[in-house]
Amino acid sequence: MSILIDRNSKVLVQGITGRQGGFHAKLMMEYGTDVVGGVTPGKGGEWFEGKPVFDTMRIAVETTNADVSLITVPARFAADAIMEAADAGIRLVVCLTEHIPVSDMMKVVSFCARRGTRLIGPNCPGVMTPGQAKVGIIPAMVAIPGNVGVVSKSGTLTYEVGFAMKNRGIGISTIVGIGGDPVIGTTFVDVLEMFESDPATEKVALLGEIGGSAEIAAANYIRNAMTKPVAAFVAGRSAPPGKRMGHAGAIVDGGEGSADEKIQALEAAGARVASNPEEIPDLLM
Amino acid sequence: MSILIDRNSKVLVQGITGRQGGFHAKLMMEYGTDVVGGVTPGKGGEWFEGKPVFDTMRIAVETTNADVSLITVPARFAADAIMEAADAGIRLVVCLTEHIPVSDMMKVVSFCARRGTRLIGPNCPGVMTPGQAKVGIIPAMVAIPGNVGVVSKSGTLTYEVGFAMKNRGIGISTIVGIGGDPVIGTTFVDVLEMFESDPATEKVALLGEIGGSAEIAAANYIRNAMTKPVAAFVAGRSAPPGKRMGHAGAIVDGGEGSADEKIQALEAAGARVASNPEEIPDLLM
Amino acid sequence: MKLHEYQSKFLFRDFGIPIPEGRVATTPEEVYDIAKAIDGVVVVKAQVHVGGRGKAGGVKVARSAEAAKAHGQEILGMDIKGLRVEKVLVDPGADIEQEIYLAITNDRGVGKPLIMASMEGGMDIEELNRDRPEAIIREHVDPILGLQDFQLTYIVSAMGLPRALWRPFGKIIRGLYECYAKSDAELAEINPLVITGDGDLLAVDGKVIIDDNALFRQADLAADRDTSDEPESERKAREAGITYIKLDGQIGCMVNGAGLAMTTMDMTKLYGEHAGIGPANFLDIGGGATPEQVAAALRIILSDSNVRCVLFNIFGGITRCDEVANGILTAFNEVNPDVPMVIRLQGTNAAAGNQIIDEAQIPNIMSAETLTDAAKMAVAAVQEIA
Amino acid sequence: MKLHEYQSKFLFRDFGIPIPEGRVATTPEEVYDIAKAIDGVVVVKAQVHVGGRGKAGGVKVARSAEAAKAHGQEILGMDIKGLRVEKVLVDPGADIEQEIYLAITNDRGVGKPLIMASMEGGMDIEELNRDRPEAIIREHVDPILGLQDFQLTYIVSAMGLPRALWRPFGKIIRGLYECYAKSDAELAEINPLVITGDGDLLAVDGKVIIDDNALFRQADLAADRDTSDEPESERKAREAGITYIKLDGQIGCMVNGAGLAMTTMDMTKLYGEHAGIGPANFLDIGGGATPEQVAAALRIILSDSNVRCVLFNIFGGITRCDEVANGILTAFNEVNPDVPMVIRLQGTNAAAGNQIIDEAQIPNIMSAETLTDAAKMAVAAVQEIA
Repeated sequence: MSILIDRNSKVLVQGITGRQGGFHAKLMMEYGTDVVGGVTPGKGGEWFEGKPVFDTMRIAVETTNADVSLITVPARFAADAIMEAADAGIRLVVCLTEHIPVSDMMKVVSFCARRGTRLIGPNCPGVMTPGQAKVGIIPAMVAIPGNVGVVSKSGTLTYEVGFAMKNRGIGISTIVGIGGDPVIGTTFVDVLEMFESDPATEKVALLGEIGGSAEIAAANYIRNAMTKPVAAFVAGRSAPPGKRMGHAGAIVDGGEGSADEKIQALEAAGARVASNPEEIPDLLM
Repeated sequence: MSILIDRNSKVLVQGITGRQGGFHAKLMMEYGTDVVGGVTPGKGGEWFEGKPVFDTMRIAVETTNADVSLITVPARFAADAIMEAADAGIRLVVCLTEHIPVSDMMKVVSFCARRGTRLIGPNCPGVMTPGQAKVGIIPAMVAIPGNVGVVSKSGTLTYEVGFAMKNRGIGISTIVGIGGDPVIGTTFVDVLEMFESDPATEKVALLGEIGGSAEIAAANYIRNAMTKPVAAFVAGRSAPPGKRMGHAGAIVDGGEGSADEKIQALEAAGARVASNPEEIPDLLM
Repeated sequence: MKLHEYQSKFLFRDFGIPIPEGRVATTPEEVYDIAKAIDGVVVVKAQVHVGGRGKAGGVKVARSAEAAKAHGQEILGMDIKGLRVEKVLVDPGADIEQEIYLAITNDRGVGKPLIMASMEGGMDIEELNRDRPEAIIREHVDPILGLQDFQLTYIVSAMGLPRALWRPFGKIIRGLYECYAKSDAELAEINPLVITGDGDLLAVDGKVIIDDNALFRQADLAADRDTSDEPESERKAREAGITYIKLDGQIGCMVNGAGLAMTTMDMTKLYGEHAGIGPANFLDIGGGATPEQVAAALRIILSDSNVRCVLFNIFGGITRCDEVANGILTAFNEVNPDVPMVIRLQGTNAAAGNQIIDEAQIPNIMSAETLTDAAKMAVAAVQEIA
Repeated sequence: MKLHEYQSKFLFRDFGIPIPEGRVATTPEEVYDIAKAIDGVVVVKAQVHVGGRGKAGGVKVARSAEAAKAHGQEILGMDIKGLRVEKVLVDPGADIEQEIYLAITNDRGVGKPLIMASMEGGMDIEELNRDRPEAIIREHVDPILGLQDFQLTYIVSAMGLPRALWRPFGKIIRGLYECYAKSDAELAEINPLVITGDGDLLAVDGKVIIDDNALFRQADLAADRDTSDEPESERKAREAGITYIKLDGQIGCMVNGAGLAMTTMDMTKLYGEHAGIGPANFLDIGGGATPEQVAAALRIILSDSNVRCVLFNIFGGITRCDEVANGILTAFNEVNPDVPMVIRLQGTNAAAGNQIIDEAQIPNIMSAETLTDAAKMAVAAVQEIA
């Protein structure tokens, strides 16, 4: 078992004929993910690595019965692509695209919620259930199957931690990269809830960063409702206030969203917080 | 028992300080309806017949715990008033206002559905559960309590039929005037479903008219799911095509929505259709 | 409120939809001038609010300005289904490769805007819908969210439009949706939307109907209203705030409430049809029925020379029938009608109301208790006169 | 992207919000001319992207054009928190009866626009939020539906605004929401929104921040971007597509990925703070890490004269570390850095990558296995130099 995706997930790639879309679609297929096709408006009827390309998600879903979609289209088309997936009845949409305007995302998140579609991202590395399937760009080599759920706002930091765990023989149930944008489809709390009720997950690693208050909400959830142990790291203790640290959401604003306040909240909630991400495997032993 | 409203319904009147709103609020109170207050922006803090007037529905609902609202404001403010009621958590909104643009109503109906608010109307006479409560302008004298549910697109025609029933000793469980506009919150089928599962209703009278296909949908529901007998009348057999007969929705358009096609569908579904509304009491005996 | 073809197309142009560069003429000389300026094949099209103007001879092609003028002479002033042609649109002829249908309308059933598109344009859409409904692509729009780009892709892909036209056609759909939404239209239709020999798109004919209830916020459109095809009596009624529709029968109807008014019409037909007798009009007098309103309505009804009898059917609810009866008598004194009247009052204080009518003992006025009786009495009154 | 006060207010004006009729000056003479034209009390306000300009002497009131010119002389060219004042806004003085706060911002937590309004304007909103949060009325807007009229009524009623001002203030809220939505703003703030002695409303100070990710569709606003307060190095990095933020420390950081870049900074501080050592910058080199990008990033890092050591932390995922190592060496040959380098490669083919670095035997280049080791080595290298 796992959360969000497994070997039975049928995945469509929106933008599959694009450079990035095609590259990662191939890696996903190599990993064993059941990529059933792709969508590029105007290229319906073509083929990609033996899989059909469709003009629209509606026809793609009707034809393939896909339940998961990966968005790899450029920022100015991404909001429309996500809504198209939700409108077509997709259960889980993973959006890699970065630089989507926040006003677009506010509409999209509201739309997905109304349609009952789970959106991961945008600006995220995706989801991987090691040994079963991956949807996104997480490298295959960063994780082995196991019982730790990983949820993170960032990409390479997650790979670091996953890889460090792997080197210590610690496996992962599912990795969820929720993305570092200010408005995202799925929050820490959403994923913690899934891990809490996932029989395959026994412990959780949470990788946060400065900006917003999602880690504070996570701390409240951990304190009030979580029975599984949580190890955490919060990036950005050395970041100056008022500056956006790469991720659109990583900014300490008006004294809110600092790493220290998040670390304190997580510790007070009973999470074990590492000051160095290389300590995470120790905290999970 | 009854559907939609009963003596325990707590009712707010939006536009209570207006001429029409105040007039009917008083009649509703005389009938025994629990009118708990009203709303008129800018008149919060005033009183109407011993009931408080509020600036906003949010404060009015918080203060009075009202669950029903009656909209009596002019057409250009009505869409906003309905959404305000839905946003404030009102369960049942009854909208008397006529001449609301259809584009407003499409948004409003979609909004109410999302909020789980039941909207009756617009351009309708309202709802009455004889002997218990009335919300709207249906005259008290047109009905006595009983076991026939009445649902209708029109006002005075309903009064006629209710009054004719009363004169024959036939009582009514609830009268629902759904209104004759093209886009309305509650359709014949919605009300038939409520009557079908209402223990207080044993028979149903349906008063339709030309335009749209709501009576056809009702016929389908009657055929497929209704166990209680239905007597019906459809107004407009003598109406010419392409002309709007008073109600915004009462128009035979492109050969669709004629009285004859509706009558045939209802008869085929097992409803007893009167050619003269004065026969309705006979069909209910 | 219906817009003429030329009004519809000029409105489309405001929303970026390509239309032929035609102009409107009210005289044959203007037709000549416009055709001369176009300098090529032109189409002269009658601007009237009825269908089938082509079959009625209201649309003609001309290969010279002189021929266009002659067509103008013929069409201007022509009577098409009872309407006089006051204006013609003179458009350059289009090089038609294919005709597409595109329309946006309110779908009453689901309460959402509905886009309909078909590669089989040009013909009557109702006919197409009956014969080959699968040839029409249908797409609903979320009324709050509005039209999304992915819906455009779905439409062009599903209808089988050549890919080279996806972008320009998508822009036309978006333009038409903006037009529909911003103009509070009930219908915005392009039929045909033409693919020309050069592969361009052109809205060759158009039809827009505006929601009357939204005219308060559509001042520009309301100002362009053409009421020339509205019967004089309906215009007067509209201005007096009374809903009146002229019909062909002999029994004038004055009723409070639209549903009851239709029902009253139906009853006169139910009992009079065998003798060729039926309703002369629809009339909803509305709520109050004051003497002034009754008098105004009565004058409108009597302005129809076919009327042989007037049937009043008033349900007194909040209003009391005795008050209504007094109002009616006051109005009678003012208007002095010379046809028989049947008055039926029901509801609150009906007995008192009927008594007032009876006691007034005005010749030619009868009171009835039931609607059935009233309709039968009105039919009989018409028969007596005949 | 932050707008200056004057840009914000001129934008507000486009959306119907009343602002003082001031103008911008870049010389004391212009200040004089504007003040002369206003002919009354004026306020001369420094236009810089920092808070607290008033306390720093960047805002002055003048009762004559001559006094205004003198203030202009003083403020133009002034240094406020490291930023040089290039422009001043000269506004007529307002007759202030009461100060209101009004702002619209993205509420990240719920993913919706949030309107905040308070009768206690003028002061710092964060302070008010801390001390008297109940004095701020908060209203979320449905991002799809947009702002509704009933929400305006709720806001004015809840904040206790005098009823005579409900309509004009409601129009200002609507204008500000349109401004926020149409401009893709993250923040649109009026503070204070003044009630004048005459009972008029006036946006006396304003602040707008535009979402950088939306600048592609905000061409007009993007064209007005004032980059004068952006450090040269950050501007160059932005133009090269690299995210770089200059900090105060000594260890230059070159990392792939924003989260890992922050973490790398944190590690240098974790192990260096006791000796006053920390990160010199945030730098996310992005996905590929081609030799060209590495060289460009290296030049930007080394343009900071505080840098005593550069720490590379690259996680090779899809990209292989041996390729990255070769890229780094190529870049080194080009840039020829003269400070010590610590290179830590992890992930795919890390061993091979580290071997390439080691075998190159470039003086001053060390390879590290873990991030912890790398951070400690970089701190040690800075200490050695010092």
